[in-house]
Order: sequence, then structure tokens, then C-alpha cells
Amino acid sequence: MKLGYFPGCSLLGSARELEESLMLVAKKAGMELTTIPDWNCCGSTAAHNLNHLLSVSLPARILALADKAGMKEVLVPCSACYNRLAMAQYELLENPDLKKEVSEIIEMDFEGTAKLLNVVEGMEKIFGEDSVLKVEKPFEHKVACYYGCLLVRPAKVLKFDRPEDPQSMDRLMKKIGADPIDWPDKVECCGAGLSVSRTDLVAKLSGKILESAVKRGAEAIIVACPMCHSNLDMRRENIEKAAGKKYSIPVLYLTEAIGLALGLSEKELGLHRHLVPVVFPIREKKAEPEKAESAEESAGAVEE
Amino acid sequence: MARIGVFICHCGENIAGTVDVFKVAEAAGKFPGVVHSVEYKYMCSDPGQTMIKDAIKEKKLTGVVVAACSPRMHEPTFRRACAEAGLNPFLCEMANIREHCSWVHEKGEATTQKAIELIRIMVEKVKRNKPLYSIKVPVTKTALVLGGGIAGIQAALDIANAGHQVILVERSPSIGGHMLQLSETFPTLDCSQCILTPRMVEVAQHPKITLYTYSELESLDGFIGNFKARIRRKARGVDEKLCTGCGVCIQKCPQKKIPSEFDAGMGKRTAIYVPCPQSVPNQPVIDREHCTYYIKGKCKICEKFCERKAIRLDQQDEIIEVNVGAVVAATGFDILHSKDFPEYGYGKYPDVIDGLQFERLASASGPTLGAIKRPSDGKEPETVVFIACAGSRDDAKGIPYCSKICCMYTAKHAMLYKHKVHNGKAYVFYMDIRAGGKNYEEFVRRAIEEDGAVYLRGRVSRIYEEDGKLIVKGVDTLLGAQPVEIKADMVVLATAIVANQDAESLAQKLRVSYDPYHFLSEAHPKLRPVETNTAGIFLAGACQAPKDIPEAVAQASGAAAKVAGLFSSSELSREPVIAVVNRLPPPVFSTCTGCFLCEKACPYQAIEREEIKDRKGNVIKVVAKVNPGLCQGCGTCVALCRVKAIDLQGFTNEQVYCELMAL
Amino acid sequence: MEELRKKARELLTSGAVKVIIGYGPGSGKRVRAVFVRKPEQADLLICDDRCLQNLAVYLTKPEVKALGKAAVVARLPTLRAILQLAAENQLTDGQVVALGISPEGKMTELSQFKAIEEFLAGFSFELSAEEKATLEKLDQMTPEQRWQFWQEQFAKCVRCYGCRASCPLCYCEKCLAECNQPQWIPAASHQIGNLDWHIIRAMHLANRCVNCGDCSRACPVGIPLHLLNQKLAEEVFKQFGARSGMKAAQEYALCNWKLEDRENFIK
Amino acid sequence: MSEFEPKIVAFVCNWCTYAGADLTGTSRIKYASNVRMIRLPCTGRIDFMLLLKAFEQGADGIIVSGCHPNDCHYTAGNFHARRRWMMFRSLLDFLGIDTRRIHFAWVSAAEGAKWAEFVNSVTDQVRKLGPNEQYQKLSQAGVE
Repeated sequence: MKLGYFPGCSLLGSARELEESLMLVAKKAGMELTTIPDWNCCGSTAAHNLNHLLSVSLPARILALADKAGMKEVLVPCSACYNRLAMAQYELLENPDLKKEVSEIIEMDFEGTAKLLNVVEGMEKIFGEDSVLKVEKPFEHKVACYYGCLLVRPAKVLKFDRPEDPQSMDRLMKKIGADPIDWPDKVECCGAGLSVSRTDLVAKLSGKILESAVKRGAEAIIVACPMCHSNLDMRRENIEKAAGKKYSIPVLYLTEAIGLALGLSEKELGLHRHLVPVVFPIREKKAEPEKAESAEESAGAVEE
Repeated sequence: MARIGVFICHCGENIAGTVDVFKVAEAAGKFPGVVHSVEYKYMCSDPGQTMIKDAIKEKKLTGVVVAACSPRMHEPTFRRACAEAGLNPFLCEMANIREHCSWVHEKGEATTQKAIELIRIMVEKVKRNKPLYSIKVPVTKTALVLGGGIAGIQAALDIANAGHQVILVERSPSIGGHMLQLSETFPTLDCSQCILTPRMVEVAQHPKITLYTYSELESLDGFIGNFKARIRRKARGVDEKLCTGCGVCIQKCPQKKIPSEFDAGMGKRTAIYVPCPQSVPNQPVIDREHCTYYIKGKCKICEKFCERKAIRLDQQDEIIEVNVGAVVAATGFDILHSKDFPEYGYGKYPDVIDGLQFERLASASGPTLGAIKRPSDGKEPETVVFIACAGSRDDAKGIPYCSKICCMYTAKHAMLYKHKVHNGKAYVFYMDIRAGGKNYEEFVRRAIEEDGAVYLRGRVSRIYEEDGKLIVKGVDTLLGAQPVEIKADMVVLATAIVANQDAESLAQKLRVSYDPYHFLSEAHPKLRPVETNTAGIFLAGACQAPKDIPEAVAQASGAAAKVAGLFSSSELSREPVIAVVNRLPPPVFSTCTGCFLCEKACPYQAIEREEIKDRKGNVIKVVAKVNPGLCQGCGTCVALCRVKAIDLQGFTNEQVYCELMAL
Repeated sequence: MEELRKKARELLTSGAVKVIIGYGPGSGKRVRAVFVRKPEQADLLICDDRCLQNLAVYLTKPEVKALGKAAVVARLPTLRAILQLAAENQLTDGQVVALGISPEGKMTELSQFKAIEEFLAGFSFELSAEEKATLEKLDQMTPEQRWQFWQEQFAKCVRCYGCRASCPLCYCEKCLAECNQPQWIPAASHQIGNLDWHIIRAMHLANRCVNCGDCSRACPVGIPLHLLNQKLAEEVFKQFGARSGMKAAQEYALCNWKLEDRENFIK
Repeated sequence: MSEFEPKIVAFVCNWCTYAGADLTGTSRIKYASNVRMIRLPCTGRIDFMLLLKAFEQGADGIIVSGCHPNDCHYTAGNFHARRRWMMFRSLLDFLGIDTRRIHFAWVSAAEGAKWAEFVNSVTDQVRKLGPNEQYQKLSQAGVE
């Protein structure tokens, strides 16, 4: 299985552990990731706040490079990059004049029709029917799958899972033996880009998310976006100060949880890079999971 | 030799003001073939028409050109005048020298010259006109009404009372439709069963109405006045002639746990069941998916206890063929279901229900006999949140339209809840209140002011369960968009009105067009709301668009009036402006090559294939033939036909060619 | 060639077909169409690069139909013509057996339309490079130059209707050109009449012509008529994505429509 | 040049454009009198050969107009016509015939003003193009 790969700046910077765990899991699954040669920054929130043409041209150049490299499918692990690339692709296909203008700017002609996969879709591909992966150490914990906003919105463009109540990560967690809880804050906002300018707001919003997950007995929060991870993990101090309460619940990337389940060590997966130590409360094995399992199962089944 | 009469009208000053009518009359007199050319102040007046009639008789005219206003205005008038004088009406044409000449150009030589040229064009055309006779199509005076809801019932009764046979086909075991499920109806709060069941009984007992319930339309062929419908009578498992509706079988049936469709899942029913006590016909139906006899092959308790021996377990579906002259589609609507609202937990939390389910709770014949009880634990809810526009006016759900009746029934639900649970708190989240009908606005004001329903203007973003309560997260935009969280015991969603699941396949069977939401399309939204583009097929009720009971009934009576109008004469006469495929003597028989491009292009499927056989019966060639009942005369086939084997009467190739030659 | 003759003998002796329509020796070094009905005549059949004529033209003629079931030696254009005739209800499945000749000269028997479709699927129905080039050359000209070019060509036309006789898709018993009430096409071969005739012939072949080139080969005065049909074929493909002669149940572009058809000239 | 008055032939559909022209009349909006209208039930009925005949009869400009998409009284006449004109126009252009003399439009029964403005603009454009020499030379050639 060969896929194009667009790391984006955060996977080389603050979210290195996402790339490390992704690469390990991909290697184990026999998935070949070839990075897009000479890739450039996707523009993220900065570009689309300032200049529309810039916010379309940067991703367009990436799509053009992917075309030139003959990539039919491109894995884009960081949600922000995935969102920007998908938005640019949508606008370019909708508006031929814009496409002509952009192709002049980036001096490259392109079709830009490569299929973009976010990290969840990437993991779904690995765990497909013909998947060779075996869960060695089931990740037996109650987890709260947090999708954030960039993975699912705007629904008209991304068309990923169900925008109001996504289930794709929950299904993956069940596959590795985890017990995803049913909680309402799956797609609530964590404060995103306000992390620097309005940390107080992030503390309040992310705090609400942690509170809701902990109240429902979650032992870990699973995320798929570097921005969510940094707000829920790195801003933990501000959250605790604002809420006046300690939260020890760790925040893991989807790929890290899967890595653990596949028997990879915590060191390899870069768990030591987290600010909130990744440690789980020890509890008796037997009692807990069955009860929660059945309630969860019936609710999940009805929605399916 | 053509003997054409040209009649130029002054139209008072409207034409004579800018066109020299005398010069035009004189010039027209010189055209080849014109034997009579006069002008008159008001050609459309009685003296004017008499002039034309006298001229036709005296000069034995073979064609008339009236140069006056637009043919869209007075063509029928002048054609009728010619008919009265014995000249075939289709040998009369109009030259529009008013709207297209005198009114839009300055007074002067050019305008007069244009009037002369317009007349010459029409004279050349009239010389090539052929006498045409209106098409007579026999009419079977039986109407087929599809759907036994209030619209279908009303249409059937009106047509039957007009003295015509009606066949009413209803898919479920009883007629009554969604209205039968309602508790009370806005704006007068009279109980729906009390006003509906008498009509249902009237239908069952009406001598001219044949009622087929638990049946569906299998196929429809033919054209206006001559439809052939095949109706599938699904196997009921009960012999209708013998069963008296005593209900013993229903009491004895061991299968009691099947969710009742009529109660929208709020109540349970047995395998052999009648939707509700007031069902018409009051004869049960055996539900073959859940009846143990059909699953395991043993039980037959109902057969044992039936004194009349009316149970027929081995009964099979039966197809009946009927000839009908018109069809009224009144197949009603459906509402959006649970799978579409994960954010409201609809389908996940039992206490989040939809409008129809609340109706069943509030209905005296419902599973809770009218008491408002939570489906989860049967307790009386102290706080109920009603959410209007659940799915409607929401592009993300693919339903941009407003479902028209939810504001009204949500206000009614809030009112009914407050009447039955006095200290209960009712919140209604709404976007805009649409209460445009008679006494509608007053009804909603009453719900707010007298019954104390709290109306919050805003949308609910999420509902989740916490400590046994349903937390409803919304916003109140009238208080500065302040987030609102209500701990509710029950939530009622006013889900969007959508077309039935199989509306598309029904539309294809009837060959009527439908809109992107699968509602059937009317011929013209304002001027022909109860007709469709397919002649002889009419619409009534919510199958055409979401609407309330008064509108559905009015539309049903409208459709019935159209059907009665259609059946008023034994023969249907239609404008002869239709396409005709030429027929020639052997050995050619027709220049048509049988490529049938016209058949694919015809929007009315009016083109049929005709096999031309020799005396021994083997097929010589297959050529096209136009069905005079269906063809509307658009002429697309004529332009598409390469060999010009098909031509449009009234606008033949010959006529249009000669118009051009006269330029 | 030998393989073709053996197949012809086999088909005739078994009575599977009544006549083989193929290429036989003509006057001088030329080839002409032959109608082989007895197995011993099969040796007349030739199959080399001189055999270009589109033999499907005979399939719709009443005299040939009267002979009974026919087999026809069919290069790619002839196969496409068969499918296009099928799409226009002129041929029914099983009425003709096509002896498909691939460009390399390999023969395969195709007795069902389905088989012909699969056989054709292997070959793209694109204009060749130089055909595109000539079209391009004409497109580059200004309208006046194009008008000049075509007027010179049409001035040569003597209205022998050879193009109509050689075209497999001109099967109408009574062609529009012979209709004189109303006389859409002036019969005389003056320039107005010639212009009308060639415009109407091109429009009648839009999304039907299978680009066999017989019209130009048949034209005694050498007018490049195929250019008109190729231009319209390209235009149909560009605007409606339709190609003629690909399927037996082919949709004719001009008689169905899409909401999304876009044009830039209707105000 | 000023005394050259182009002859414009308009093929119009009865339900929309003809009614639109009626509305232009009832609202007394003045427009150029060069146009001669041929009424047909639908644009679907307008055969491309009619346009050829119109040119041969000395028309300097041709207007073809009917109902807007989805407005057609016969549901699909204008859609068929649109595809026909897309093909016909590219063929005429390929033959070098001056397609600027043929103008297409959708004019609904409510657009009286648009019809007047459209006829005026077509008349002006064709007046600038001058008489239809292409066809005039052809018909003289035929006569010799």
C-alpha cells in the first residue's frame, strides 16, 4: 500500500511524537509513505485570515507537487493541513478561473484531484479487512475520542464521518480493545488558535472538555490533531488554575494508542514528550469493562 | 386557387394611430390569392365578427387572416367566428400588428410597411393551412384515487358525489392516513378522530366508491381518459366477506410485542392486527414478518378462535386490472427519522421523540390513553422541550424548505402538554413562527400567553444525557445570544416533512415529474396547482408539498373538480395541434426510417411503435406513430427528425417554410 | 487472408450465414465489394491494406437484406457503423455476423453486438494526430479564410450524392434532399444549394459518423467532406462527452439533454 | 451607411418570448422595427434549416429566443434546442459563416423590457456588420 505523505510543520516541531508513532505504525502495517518532494507550508490559520489568494495558492502548490509525483492518495496527519488542503482543492475545482489564476502564481499547471486522507482515514486503511496487524497488548482503558473541529467541519467540503456525532475513531479504539465512552463534547471547540493570544479562553473551553470526559470515567483522551493535543496537554497548568481542580487524565494521539496496542514501547512512541505523564490508574481488570461495554454497545448499535 | 380574406382592425386608435390601415388594406388586396381585404374600427366586436362571417359566405373564402392584436388574445374568438360561418377554424390566422408593430414603433412609413409584411407572412402561411378537426378521445368515467389519507378521502367523496365511479387504493390496512394518528387538530383543537372517522365510514359505505386497502398501484399504462391500472391486493390473510371485525383473533394472538406502526413505536400490537379501533375497514391483517405461523410453521390460534372461519393463512397477493379515466395522487408524506439527528440523540435516548410519537401519547386512543408519559420510565415529565425546525430549513440536512405545519403543531403540543400537566414547564426553541392561516397566529399567541409556553428564539446545538436528565444546549438570540441549558425530562422534535420513501418509484409509474426532494411536481405552481404535466393525472395533499389539513382538503376538492370536469363529456376533445407521422401508399408506407430518436426526445412519451405487416402478417417495417391523446404539440420531434417524416399540424414544415419565403 | 477464406467457407457450408460481404478483386489493381454466397467462391475474398471501404453500407439495403443473414468483413469503422446502426434500430442482434479485422490484420468472429462492443473497447476512437492537425490548421484560419476555403470546395460539388450513397448511416429510403414540398435543399448545384446540402449532411451525421472516410473517398471532385464530420464529432465529444458507434444502446447526444449543459452565447 | 436598415428575422417560442414581446407592446416600449417575428410553439420546434432559409431570404441578422431553462411549457424543448444550437453554431463557424449575425436568448413572458433592449442591441450590432454580403454574393452567383 503506497501513499503520498505531507508532514506539515507541526509534525516536525511540536507534534514530533505524532510523526514518530505514525511512522512506526505504518512500517508495522507495511504502508509505504513517500513524502511530497519540496513541500511547503500549508498556510494554516494565518494565511486564510490575511489573504484568500495566498491561502489557496500554498495548498495548490502542494497538490501540484503531489500530481507531479503521481500520487493518487496523500496522507495528511495534521488536521489543520488536511483542512486547508481540502478547502483549497474544493475551491479550485469549483472555480476554474481561480484555478487558472493560481496556476499562474505557482507557475505550475495541475489537476489537484489527489484524494486527501486525514490521520483517522489513514489508520482505517491500516486496519482494513486485509490488515496484517495483530493487537498484542489490548489498550484496555475507557477513552474519550476527541475529534475537535478541523477534522469534521465544514461538512460540505470535508464529507468525513458524521459531522455532529463522528464514530470513526471510536470504531478504531474498539478494534484495539479500548472502551470509547459516549460523551457530548466530541466536536466542541478547544480554543484552537487562541492558545497564545487568549490562553484564559482556552483554559475555560479545554477545561470543560476535560471535565466532561473525566466525569464520564474516561482514563485517556484520544486526539488526532496537534492543535487539540497542545491545548489539552500543554495548557494543562492553565486549565487546572482556571478550574481550581487537578486533572491527571493523559492526552494521546490516535497513532500512539494504536502503537501501544501493537506492542510498541512508550519511549519509541515519544510518550515522554507529553507534559501530562501518560499513566493510567491501576484497577482490577475484570469488573469494569463488561458493564460499560454492554451499555456502550447498545447505544453504538442503535446509531449504526 | 386560394381565396383569402384579410381583415385589418384599427383597434380604435391603438393600431390606426401609428399604422396607415387604409394603405395596408389596399396593399393586402394586391397579394396573390387575396380576394377580400377590408379594415374596420373594432374587428373583435360583434359587427366586426359579422363582417368576417358574411365575407366568408359571400366570397366563399378558403382562408382568413385577421390583422389585429396578439393571437394569444383573440385567436379563439376569430376562429370561433369562422367556425360559425362554416370555415374550418384552423384556416384562420392572426397577424399581430398591434403588440408587435403599432404599439412599439413610431408612426411612419416603416411601421406601415412592417404591418404589410407581417400580413403577407400570415397570408402565405394560411394558404398552406389544412382544415383540422379537434381530436376525440373516449373517456372512461372511473377515477383512481391513490392514498387514503384525508386528501384521498375528500377527493374520492367529491368525485363519487359528482356521480362517477371511484377506486380508492390505500397501502396500509386502514384509510385515515396520518390525520387518524393525530390527537387534536389546530387551530380549533377538535379531536381528529371525531371529524375524520365519519368521512371514513362515508367512504366505506358510498355506493360509487370501491375501497381497496392493504393494496398498492402495480403499474399504470395508457393516456388521459384511457388509463389501465394494475393494482396489487396484498394478501390480508383474512376473507373480507366473512370477517365481521369482532376482534377475538386480535385478543387471542400470542404475538403481542410488535411495535405498532400506527402508534409510531410508542405502543405494541399483535401479529394479526387492526391499526386502531376506528379503522375502516375494521378487518384485521396478518403481519407475515412477525406471525409465528409464517416463521416457524405452527400456531394458527387465530384460525382456531374465529367462528366465521374467515382466516385464510395461505392467501396470496392478487393483481386486479381496472380501466380508469383519471388518477388523483394523494399519497401523503413522511417525517424525517432518527438516523438523521445524532446531535439530538434521537434514537439513542428513548425520551427524545418526534411529533407523531407525541401525538400518539396525547391521543385518547393512544397507548397511554392520552396521558403524557415518558417512554423510558412512564413517569410524567415535568419539563418538556419542543424543538421546531428539526431538519427543516437546514442545508446540512439537505432540506432547505420550510415544512409549513411544524410551528402550528408544536404550539398545539405545548398547549396540550400544559393542559394535561398543569405545573409542567414547556420550552419551545424556534427560529421564526410561521402561523399564516386563519386563526393561526391567535392560536400561537394563546399557547404563549394563556398556557405559558416559554418560547426561546434560537437553535439547539446538542442534547446529551447527564444524571438521568436530558441537557438541552441551545441559545436565546433575543437575550443577546446568551447560551441556554435546560435540564429536560422529555424532548419533542418537530422533524421535517419529507416525501414518502417510494415517492420516486410512484412518480415513475405515473410518469409525472418530481422535484429534487421527491415531492410530485404540479403543472404550474400558481395557475395549475392540482394538475401535473401528464394529462389526466392530478395531485392532492402533502404528496405535492408539505401542507396542513385545510389546504389538503381544498386541493383534494380542486382535483375532484378537475376530474369531474374531465368526465363531464363522454368524449374528450383536444386541440388538434399535434404531431403526425406521414403514411404513404405501399411499398414505402411511410418515410419514417424507424430510428426512433423522436421516441427518446418526447417529454410526454407520446410516440409509439407501429409494425407495418403485409397480408401474410410478417413485419415489413416498424415506424413511429403519435398517440393523439398524449401529444401536446411542442414539435421537438419535428425538428429532430432527419427525414421530416413527422410534422406538427398547425405549424407544419410547409407552413413555416412559406412564412419564411414571404419575408 | 487464408484464415478469412476458411472461415467464409465454413460459415457458408454450415448455413450459419447466407452471404459473406467482403472485398474482392476489382478492375485494375483496385478492390471492390463482393457478395459471396457459395462456399467455392470464398477464394475471391481479399483482405489487405487496399480494403478500406465501409461494407456496413450494404447491411441496410433491402436487396442485401433479402438475401438473409449476412457476415461482413469489418475493420474498426465498419464495426462502429454496425453498432451505430444497431443503436438506431436498423440492425437487430444476431442479424449480422461481423468478421472483425484488427488493425494488425487478425480476424475474430463477432456474432453478438456485446462481442463487438468488447472488441471495440480495446481501441480508442480518437482522431489521429494528422487529422487533428488539419482541423487545427482550419481552426487557426480567420472566418473569412475558412469561408473562402469551403466556397472553393463547394463550388466543385456537382451534387452526384456519391457521399450519401457511400455513407453507411445514410440509409433513409427517401432522403430530405428529394423532398420538394417544401424544398429545403435547392436541387440545382449552384453555391446556395451546395452549401445547404453539405451543412444539412454534416448536421445529420453529428454524433453518428464513425469516421470511416468513405464520403471523401467517394467524392469524384475530391472535396474533404470528412473534415466537416470530424469537426462535429470533436465538438460533440468536447461539449457532451459522447462518441458514436461505441455501444449498441448508444444515446444520441442531440436528443437527450442535461441540466448542466453550459454555453457562452445565449444571453 | 446610414440608410442601410438590416432585416432581422426572429424565431420565437409562443409561450415565453412571444408573450414577452406582447408585454413589450402593452407596456408601449419602443424598439427598432427591423425585426420580423415567426411564431413557433417551442424553441424545440425551431429547425436549424429555418435559419439557413432565413439567410437565403436576405436576412442580415437572426434572433432565436425562447423560455429560460426549466420554464419551458413542454418541460424540455429549450434543452433540446440549446444542444442543437451548440452544434449548429460550431459548424457555421467552421464553415466561416459569420456567427455574429445569429443571436440567441432566453426571454420569459415577464421580460418585456429585456426583449426590446435585446432587439435594439442586435439591430445595432448587425447594422455595424453591414449587409449580409456572404449570402448576397451566393444568391447572385446562383442566378448567373
